[in-house]
Order: sequence, then structure tokens, then C-alpha cells
Amino acid sequence: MARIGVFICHCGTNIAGTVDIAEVMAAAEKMPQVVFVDDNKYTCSEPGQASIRDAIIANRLNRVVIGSCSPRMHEMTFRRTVAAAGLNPYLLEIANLREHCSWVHSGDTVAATAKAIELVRMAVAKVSRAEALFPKEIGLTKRALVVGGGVAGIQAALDIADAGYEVVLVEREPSIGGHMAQLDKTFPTLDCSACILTPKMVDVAQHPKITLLTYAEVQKVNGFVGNFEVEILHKAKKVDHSKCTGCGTCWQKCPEKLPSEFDHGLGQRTAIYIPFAQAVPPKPVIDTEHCRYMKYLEFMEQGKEGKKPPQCLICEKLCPTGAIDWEQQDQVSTEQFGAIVVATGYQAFDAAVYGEYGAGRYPDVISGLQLERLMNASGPTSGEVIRPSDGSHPQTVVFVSCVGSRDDQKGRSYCSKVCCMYMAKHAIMLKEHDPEIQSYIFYIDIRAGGKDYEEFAQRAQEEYGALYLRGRVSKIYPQNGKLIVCGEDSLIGRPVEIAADLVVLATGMIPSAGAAEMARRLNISCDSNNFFIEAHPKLRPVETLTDGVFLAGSCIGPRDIPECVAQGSAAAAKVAALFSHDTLTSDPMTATIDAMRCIGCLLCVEACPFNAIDSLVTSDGRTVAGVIESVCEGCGLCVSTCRPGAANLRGFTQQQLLAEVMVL
Amino acid sequence: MIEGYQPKIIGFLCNWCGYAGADLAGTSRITYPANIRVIRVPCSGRVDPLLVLKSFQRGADGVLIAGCHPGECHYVEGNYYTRRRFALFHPFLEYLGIEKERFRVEWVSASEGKKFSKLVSSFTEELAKLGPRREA
Amino acid sequence: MTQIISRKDLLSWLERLIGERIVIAPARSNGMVLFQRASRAEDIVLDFDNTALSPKESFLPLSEALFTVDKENGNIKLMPTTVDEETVFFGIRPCDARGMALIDAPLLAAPADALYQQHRARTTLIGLACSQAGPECFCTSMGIAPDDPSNVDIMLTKVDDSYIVQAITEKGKALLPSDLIAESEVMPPPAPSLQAVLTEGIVEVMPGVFEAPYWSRLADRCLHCNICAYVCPTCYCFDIRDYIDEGSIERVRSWESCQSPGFTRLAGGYDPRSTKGARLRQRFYHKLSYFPEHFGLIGCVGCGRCVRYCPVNIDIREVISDIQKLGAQSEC
Amino acid sequence: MQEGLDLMPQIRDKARELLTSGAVDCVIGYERASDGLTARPLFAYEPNDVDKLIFDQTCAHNLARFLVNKRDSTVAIVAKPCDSRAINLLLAEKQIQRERVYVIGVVCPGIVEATWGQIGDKLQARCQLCREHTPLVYDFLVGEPPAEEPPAEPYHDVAEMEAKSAAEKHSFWAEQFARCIRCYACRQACPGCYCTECFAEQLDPLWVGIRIAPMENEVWHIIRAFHLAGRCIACNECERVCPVNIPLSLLNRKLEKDVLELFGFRSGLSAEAVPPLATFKKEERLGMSE
Repeated sequence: MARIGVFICHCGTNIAGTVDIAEVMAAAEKMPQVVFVDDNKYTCSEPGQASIRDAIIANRLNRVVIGSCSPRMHEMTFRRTVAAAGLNPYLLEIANLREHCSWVHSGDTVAATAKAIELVRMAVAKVSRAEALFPKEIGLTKRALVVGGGVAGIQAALDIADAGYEVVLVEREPSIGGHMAQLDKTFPTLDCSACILTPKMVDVAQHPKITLLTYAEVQKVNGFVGNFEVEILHKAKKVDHSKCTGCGTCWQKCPEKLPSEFDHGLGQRTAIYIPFAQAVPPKPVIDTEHCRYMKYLEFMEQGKEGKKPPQCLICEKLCPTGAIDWEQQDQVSTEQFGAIVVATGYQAFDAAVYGEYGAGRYPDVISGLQLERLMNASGPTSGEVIRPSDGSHPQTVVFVSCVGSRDDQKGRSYCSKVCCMYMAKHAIMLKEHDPEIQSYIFYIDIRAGGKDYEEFAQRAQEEYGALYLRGRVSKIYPQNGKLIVCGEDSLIGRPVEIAADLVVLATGMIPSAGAAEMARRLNISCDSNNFFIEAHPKLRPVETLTDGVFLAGSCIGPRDIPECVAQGSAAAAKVAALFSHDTLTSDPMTATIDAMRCIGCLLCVEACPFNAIDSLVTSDGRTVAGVIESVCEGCGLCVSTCRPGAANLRGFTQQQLLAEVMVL
Repeated sequence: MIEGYQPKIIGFLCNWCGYAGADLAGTSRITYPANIRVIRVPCSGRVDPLLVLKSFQRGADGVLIAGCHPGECHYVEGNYYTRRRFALFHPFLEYLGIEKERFRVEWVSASEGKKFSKLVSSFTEELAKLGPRREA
Repeated sequence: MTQIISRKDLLSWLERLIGERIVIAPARSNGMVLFQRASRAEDIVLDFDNTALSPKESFLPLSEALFTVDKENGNIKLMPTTVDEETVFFGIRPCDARGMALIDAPLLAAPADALYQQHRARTTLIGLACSQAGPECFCTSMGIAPDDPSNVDIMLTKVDDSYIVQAITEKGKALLPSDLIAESEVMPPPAPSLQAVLTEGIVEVMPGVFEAPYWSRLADRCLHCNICAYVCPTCYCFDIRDYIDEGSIERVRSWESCQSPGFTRLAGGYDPRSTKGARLRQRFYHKLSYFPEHFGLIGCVGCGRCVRYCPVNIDIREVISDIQKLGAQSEC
Repeated sequence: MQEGLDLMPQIRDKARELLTSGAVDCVIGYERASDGLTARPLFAYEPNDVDKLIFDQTCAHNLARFLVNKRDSTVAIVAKPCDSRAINLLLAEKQIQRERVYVIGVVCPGIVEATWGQIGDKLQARCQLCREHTPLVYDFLVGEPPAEEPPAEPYHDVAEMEAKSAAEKHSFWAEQFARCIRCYACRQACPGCYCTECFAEQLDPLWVGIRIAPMENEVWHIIRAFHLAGRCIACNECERVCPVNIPLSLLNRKLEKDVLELFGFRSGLSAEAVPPLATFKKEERLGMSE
């Protein structure tokens, strides 16, 4: 006989403010098999949990219902509470009286109380059919995969490796470093970005526990926490990095010149290239699309007519160590991992959408990252700020904020958080480059919330004379060599026109290309902007809803470098915690198949998305289905596919769900 | 609209999207009518047509299934089966005399709290217009 | 002298009865004739071979709550179901009347089935003699006659356009509408003749053929549905389950048949009659061997419903003659 | 003289050959019923049983239903086109093994309306709508395959029911289900219903239970039909055997129509087909929002 205890939480006034707790308790006392009812001001607090533990022991309760906040919030906490009193943690059911009741029916206390009573009645009915469940121990591969070699991924990889575990860092570009490597200085300290990043990149390359796979992508992910099986595509580099010493002869002599993605089109690179001087690994890859010899080979193979491209081979001839290897092909390796940290970073919002600003049409309208490259000593202009149109030095530079951010129509609704700060930084650095330069910054609100951020923005105005104009820019058009920026200054209430030599658009941050596809491969979800969704925005910011898959950096949303690094370390801490045990306890809420009722039609095998069911022969020679519990994710698809009702799902059995329906 | 008639809705919400969306409506304090009783299921694919039928028989005026948007299922393919199963079961219930407005299968993601609250409000309104179900 | 009532008077009598009490009579429904509660006399069908389902349905209903248990603020209250309304069961054929008598034997033997007893006590049976025989009828082979008035309270026998009325029991006499009945010289018409099924010796031969492979071969084609048991006027098996609904309990009795798979499944899953042959054999042994042993009569009234409705035509008449042949072979 | 009687000799010869050669332990066919008019299933074990084999337009039973009871022996079966679709279904759902079933396919002249003791002259409704007069799977074919022409409007009665108002539909089905006595003949006659313990007989969870009443009958009929969605091969035996004339084909064929429209799938056409509810296509919308 079930002896059920019902505990109603006030949650301060969150629940008690709308739901009449006493009435709910009175109703609970009359519910079948309920022998004890109590309430708590804060059930999740230590005293609250203690009172439950004592009540369980004192009243010999063998089932517990807690009417409180969403089970997605404190189910784990309350399971531990119940377990501490010696009761199986799965003999617990939580009635969602806050998110699904008091908070959403605040206007109508009568209806809210009636609903609360029914939600408790449903939880009592469900828990009365609950059975004790026991997690299983499954093996764990203590090896981590970090996807994305930006600063967040680098930090995560280093911390996991320092914790003593094997790490594989996969980066799809030829070098790690991500966007931070492209920056000149970082706010608010004006540290040289490369100076603080490059040592970490070298650490990654030299760390004995880290295997660095650049020019490689994660293609397929199977398995589950502790036992991921990942297929990694190694794109053909056509250069044998074991022989190459990175002497640079090849990329200095390569005749094929094309715009460098790293310099955002302002500089050039060769077909065999390293993206930037401090690249890690400092060894080149061949861009097979633009390499003249590859075009020659393709032309010969397909036997096309027309002019035959030259049979170049300069890099092969000049290479002192014979590292060029035309035979190299794409390869796929399958590796085992226990945890995955996703740090795929961001990309800048493409301002071309804003035709009125002329991005992409007027050469002197550039993005923030392009200005970074111009100001960078190792950039295409070795740090000399010039107008891309005629190479002259700009005197008047106008900054336009929120390009793509805070704009529901053409851009994204969110604020990209870092643009205000890097506009201030650019204004300061331009003044240092050339005291004659006058910066104008059109802004809506200055967002400088970090440490020393506000002071930094003030210095840009007071010490470096940047002129902040509160208003949006309506149009930019060229006029005899200058760019006329029409905007308004809402503080003085008049339109403003500035003849600028250079216009810098503060483009916002959006997820890196292919983020949605990566989410599907990792079977994590992403929001409407394709940023990955963390398990809980406040309480589990670096975890996902898929156990064993963690997140770090701007792939979750716009954030600055300190946050990316902090999250890299946080994700690493989570991985280290996961790897600190030798085995993992599997979630016992998996499917079960009753061999007596099973008729061997094996439709469940077809329906199972995780291939967690296979067929087996019973002692009396019948073929029936059987669940592989370690692979089963507990979705319950097999249960609704099974006609004779042989399949069931622990924790959400047919009996339990029917019991919830039947008490309405 | 019958005076004082409050339609009763049973909602099978998938833990990862529908239920999370409802939670978000809660944390965002978006009010909606108190006519829905939520039953949490791991995936919308877990909902057995038998449960929907027993809900109607037990006196539900409306049944809602809220799962993840196709392609976003936490279990990768769960909602594809939901879509097929109830694309067939829905007209079948209608064929047996249960008005098609009484049964809805919707895709509500974890970030669509507002959509969930609007869904419950419009469903309650529609059911109020339809009036209570006759006894089987 | 025989008492007679015209068809018109019969219907007006039935109309009067409908006003006073529950009247169950044959009615057309979806191409069949079924016993249903009559709300108007003219809905009552008078010319039909026999109903699809037997009258037992009114005494041992498909489903019936035996009692309900409620908990009112702490104390438990048990309320047995009682039959309070008087019922008139009109149009029962002689074979079905014998069926009622056969079911009475086990159900009314002490300790009697209280609810069944009340149904029987509160009901007045008005028999209707057969004017023609259906293709599958063989009641005469079971010692019954198409105009046999036994086991009913009032017997009606159609002659031309009116009916001879015989009050068989006191209960019947009390119900007769003396104002509508006239005296008459008319004699009942001869009863229709039927094909005969030789049944003598069947009871004796049964015990010897229990192990014969005949039964499993016969069961090859059997679907093991419950049609034969549910249409049969002499099958009275039932299943009892408790239904618990929010604290109140209802004990429900429903029809069950020895043919359905779980009928003899014991706790733990063992089923002594798990094979098809065993279950089909049980049906014929109950009627042709065990029932006669306990109550002296063959448990079949020759109504032929099982012959007509069995989807795979397992015909009890054929079985009886096969068994007699089988018995004869094994003796010599 | 009914059509199809000329096929009988060929069936008998093949049956005798199979039994005498020991290729099969038993031939499942039809024999004359005790009313001398209609037919009933026959299990012929010895060659001399073969002379009882008949085939005419009263051979309505779907004999494939018996194959699941003969799993551990090799049997021959006389199979009309609908029976052959049932064989495909049972093969697709791994209930029988192809090498243990020798199929004597019969080109079907169509089955007439008949009950015990009475034969109509009109073809059964399902046979008027039948598109395959030649069995889809057979080892030996009896009869000449005729030219096939698709029937006029296969689902006109279903469309009529769909057009009714919710109230009309509700009262129609309520009245039908109220008559059901839960004899389960519809289930026992169906080749697609081979569960050892049917959901209706289970007590935990108590979906239906033993009470024979409108509510329980409704659950039984709706879920029985839905469990055959995309599986039913339209032999219509369930409706034929029902002792209280419930129009079960109206239920089955509504689902059959929707399965065809939604998934472009017909049941029983191949032994490899995965039933539609056990698979999906990512890009299909099926009228669901988004």
C-alpha cells in the first residue's frame, strides 16, 4: 500500500501569493493513499529539505509529491532530498504549481487554487503507480573533444588538458585563434590581442595532452555521454605537416594571389598559405580551389577545350623538405570521446543588408573587423590606417553603431553587447595613430557594463575627443571624394551631416556559419537566431540538454573575450568533473519490453531513433525485441508504436500517464 | 457561449520544448486561462492515441499535444512520428464525431513562451464556443 | 374451451403493460431481431424465427454491477444492486424458455445467485409458440416442442389472426387482461416439424472420447471468438472485476466465454487449456457431458444460433453425430 | 453455376501432389459447410481429405489468419488476392517464414454476399471495389489473370460519412458501438490481429477492461481500427463475422483512404514494406502547421 506524503511549497509569495495553500493541503489530505500533508515557505532551502527528510522517516512514507516550481528546475535537488531519507529517488513526483499555475494565473486565485489541487491530484495519481528505479553504471572514455579553436575553445582545451585528460581540438580553419587573432588591441586594457593570445595558441600546440586537428570538421556524432563516437573529416591540406618546417618559402613564392579571408578582403594571400603570421600550426595548407596546379590537373582530367592553365608546381620545386603531397585526400577518422565542448564562435553580421549605408558598394565604408586589420601591425597595411579607395590618410572617421543589432526588420532583435566598447576602442586608437583624426560616433545607447568599461568609454570622449552623436544614421552617399553621412543628433533635435573620409559600421555578432547543422549533428537545440540553447540561462550556462555536450563562448550568444575565456574554463571544469568518476550512472528512465506480450513484429526496432532496441530469441524459441539500456535515451517512441503494449517507459509508464488522465 | 462553462483541456507537453515553453511563459509571467492540465511526457512521440482517447472519454473538452518543431526534437526523430501518427488519428477522431477543433497538435519550442500562452488562450476560446462534449 | 386474444387486443394489452412496467420484446434493429425494451407496442415484432441474441441477456446482462462500495468521511458503505422494477419479457420461444430453466439450475441452486434470482423473480415470461421453424432449428431433438408451454408464465400460440392464451403459472394468471380475452373453440394449429438430430447415447459416449485427436482437428478452423457462447441461451459463464474510480469501488460482472484466450489463465501465467483444441472441447463437454451429469439435462436447447452465427461453421449437430460415430468405432 | 467452380480440380490436384510428396504437412483450403450452400475452412492432412476441397464464390474466409497457428510446420494455403496481401503483411511483420508457406494462388471471381443457409447473388461490397483479381504472391497460380481496371469511386461511402456533421457522426457510431457484445470475433477473424494478449484484455493499464458498455466499446473499436491503420488489407472478414452487423469496413477504410492520401501507402503489396506509422519522411508536412 502506498503511503504518500504531499509537501506544498509557498515559494515565498511566488506560489502562496496566488494559490490558497491551506485549501490545497486540505484537498490533498482526502486524496487516495495520502497519509501526510505539510507545507514549507521554501522547500528547496536547507530547512525545507530537512523537514521533508524528517517527515519521510517519521511517517514511513514510501512515495512523495512536492507541489513547487517546475520539475525542470529542482527535480534533481528533491530527488537527492528524498534519497537522503533512504527512499528511492524515483518515488517522487513534482506538481508544477509555480510556472504552470501561480505565475500564469495570478489574476484568478480561485481558478489557480482549483488548478493547483488538480495538479497535485495528478501528481499523487502518478506517484502512486511509480516504481523504484536504480541507475546503472556504464563505462566512460576520459577523452574530450573541443569543437572550434577560438579563444573559448583554446581555453577549454588547455584547462581540460591541465586537468590531466586527453583533448582533441578540432578547428575547420587552417589555424586556431578565431576572431581574437584578427584584433589589434582589446578593450578596455588596450592589450595587444596577438600578444595575449599567441602564447596560449602555442601552449595548445605544445601541450602533450592536446591533439590539434586544424582544417578538420566534425561530421557525425553518435552515442551518448561518456561514450560518444565522433566522425572527424580531415580536409586534404596537400601539405605533409610532418615534413614541413614552416620556413615560408612556398607562400612567399606562390604566384596565385587572392583576397585573404583573415583580413576580411583588405589584404591578399596566396593559394598555399597560412592565414596570419602567428598561425598555429605555422604550416600552410593549399587552397585546392585556387591553386593553379590543381586547376591544371582538373583541366587535364576533364579534357576541356580552351586555354590550358599552366602546370605551376613552384611550391613543390622550392620546398626544401619535399612536404608538398598532391596525393593527400580527405580522410575521415572515428574517435571515442566522453565529453564534447562546443566553441564554434561567431561571425560578423553582413552589413550589405543595409543598402542605405553602402556597405560593399563604397570601398571606404568598412566593418569594425576590417578596421582592426588596418590598425594591426601584422595587417595588410602594417598598421597604417588608410582609406581603401585611394590609400590616403583619413581625417574624419564616422562610426555607425548597432548595424544588424537591435533591429527587428533587417537585422537581429538582440544587442550584440561588444560593439559600443570596440567603437570607443577604435576612436582611442585612431587618435593614437594620428592625432589629426576626428571620430564621430552615432549611437543609440552606450552599453559599457563590464569592469573598467564605463571609464574606458569616458576616456574616449574626454581624452581622445571622440564626438558622440545620439541618433541613427539614415543614409551615406559619396560626394566628391568624401562620404556624406546623414544622421540626426536627437539630443539637439536637429539632423546632422558629416563629410567623412572613412565610415566604420559596428556590425553585430551572429552564430558562425553552419551552426544550425552542427546543432543537429550534436543533437542539441538552437534558438530562432541559431545560437545554441544552454541547459538553463542562469543556472547551467555552459551545459546543454544533451548530457556530456557543453558550450563555451559566443556560439551561445554575443559576448566579450573575458566571458568567452571564463566559459571556456567553466566548460573545462564541467568536463573534469564528469571525468573525475570512473563510471557514469545511467539514467534509469529507459524503455522496457515485456517478452511475454511481445509478438516479435519488431516495429519498435524500426521506430527507435537511437537503434537502442534489437531482436533476441527467448528460451521458448520466440523472436522478441530487447532494449539496450545504455543506449536508450528514454524518449518512449517504442511505447506508442507497440500495439500489444509490451513496451513501456520507466518513469513515464502507460500506467502512470493513464492514472494522470483518469483523475481529471 | 454557455454562461460559466469552463472547457477542460488536457495538454501532453514534451519535456524539452512544449513543457519548457510553458515554463518560460511562467517565468515571463504571461497570464493565460487556467483551463489546461499539463501531463509531462519525454517526447511528443511518447503520446499514445489511447491516452488521447481516454482523455476525451474522461471528460476533456480539448486535448493538446505540444512537441518540438520538426527538426528540433531532442530525440532527433520523435516528432516526425508524432506528426504521422496524429495526422492520421486526428481526422479519424473527427470521423467518429469528435470535432476536429477539439484536438490540436502544435510545435512549441523552449523559447516560445508567448506562443504557448496564446495557444492556450485561443484553444480555450474556441472550445468555449464549441460548448461541452456530449457523453460518448 | 380455449382462451383467445385478438392481435389488436394483444397489442393494446402490451401498450397497457408498457405504461405499468418494463416491457422487453423482440424488435428490428439493423437487419436483425433483438430483445429490446419496447417504448411503443407497434414496435414489437411478432413474426420472426428467433432473435439473434438469447433472452439470457435480460437476466444475466452483458455487464452488471454486483455492488458498489463508497467511503463517506471515513466509514465504508457497501450497496448491493437490487432489481426493483417489474418486467414483462414478451416473445420468448419454447427453446429459449428451456434455456432459462437450464440456467436456473446452476444459478438458482443454493446458494442462489442473488441478483439473477431477483431478475427472474421480478420478470414475467410470456412465451410465443413457433409457427415455422428456422433452417438451423432442432429443438425437438432436445425434447422440446415448438409449442411447448413449459418454463413460461403465459403461453401464446398464434392461430389465424389471434392468439390462444394459456396462463401457466399464478404469476401469469395475475397478469392476464381478463377484459380482452374471449372464449373460443378454436384448436391450436399443428406444431411445425423439424429435422431430427439423434442425440441418444451422446452423454454416455462423451467420457470415452476426451483424448481423441478429433477435438484438435475440429479446432483447427476455430477462431476462438466468443460468438457461440454469447448467442447461446444456456451459456452462463462470466468474469468479475473490481473497478476503482477515485476511491469508490464497483464490482462488475460481465459475460466471458471458455473460448477466449485468458479464460483459464492462472496466476503466474500457466493455462491448463492453452491449446485451441482443449478450449473448443471444453464447450462441448460442458454441454454434452458435465451439465447432464450435474443437472440431468443436455445443456443445449437446439435453437441453432451457434450453428448460424459461427464464422467457421462449427455445427453442434455435426459434432454430436461425429462423436456418436467415434464412440461406436472405439467400442467395437 | 457460380463462377470459379472450374478452378477446383486444379486446386485438388496440386493439394494431393503436395500432401503425397510430403512437401507440406497440411493444406488449408475450403470445404462445403453444413448448410450445403456456403463454405468453411478445411485443414487437409491426408491426401484423401483433398476431395473435400472446394472453391467457389462463397469462400469468404481469409485463411492467412490461420498461418500464425501453424508456425512450426510447413503448410500450403489456398489464397485469394486479399489473402495474399495478408500473407505479405504477416511476412513484413516477421510472423511467418516464406519458405514454410506454399501459396496456391487463385484468380478470384469475387465473393458473394452470404450467411449460413442463404446465398445472395450480389458480390460483396469489397469485391466490387477490388483492384487485384490476381494474388500478389503465389507459388502456383490457378486461373487466368484478367485485365485489371481500377474501381469507380473506392471510398464513396467513407466520403459520405465524412460529410456528415459531428453530431450525426457521433450518434451514428454511438448507436453502432452500443450494440457491440465484445465477442471479439472481428479481432479473431483478422489476419492482422495476432497479439498473444490484446490491449483490450489487459488489466494493467486498464484501457478497456471487461465491462461491456458504450464507453469501453468505443475505445475497443477506435483503437482496434487504428492498430490496423496502414496494415489492414481490406478482406472485410471483421464485418462479415460480426454477429450484430457493425459496419466495421467504414472504420477500416476511412484509415485506409487517409493512409493512401497522406503517405501514398497501400498495405500488403510487398513483404518488405515497413508499415507507415513505423517510419516517416522529414520533409512531409501532412497538413500539420509549419
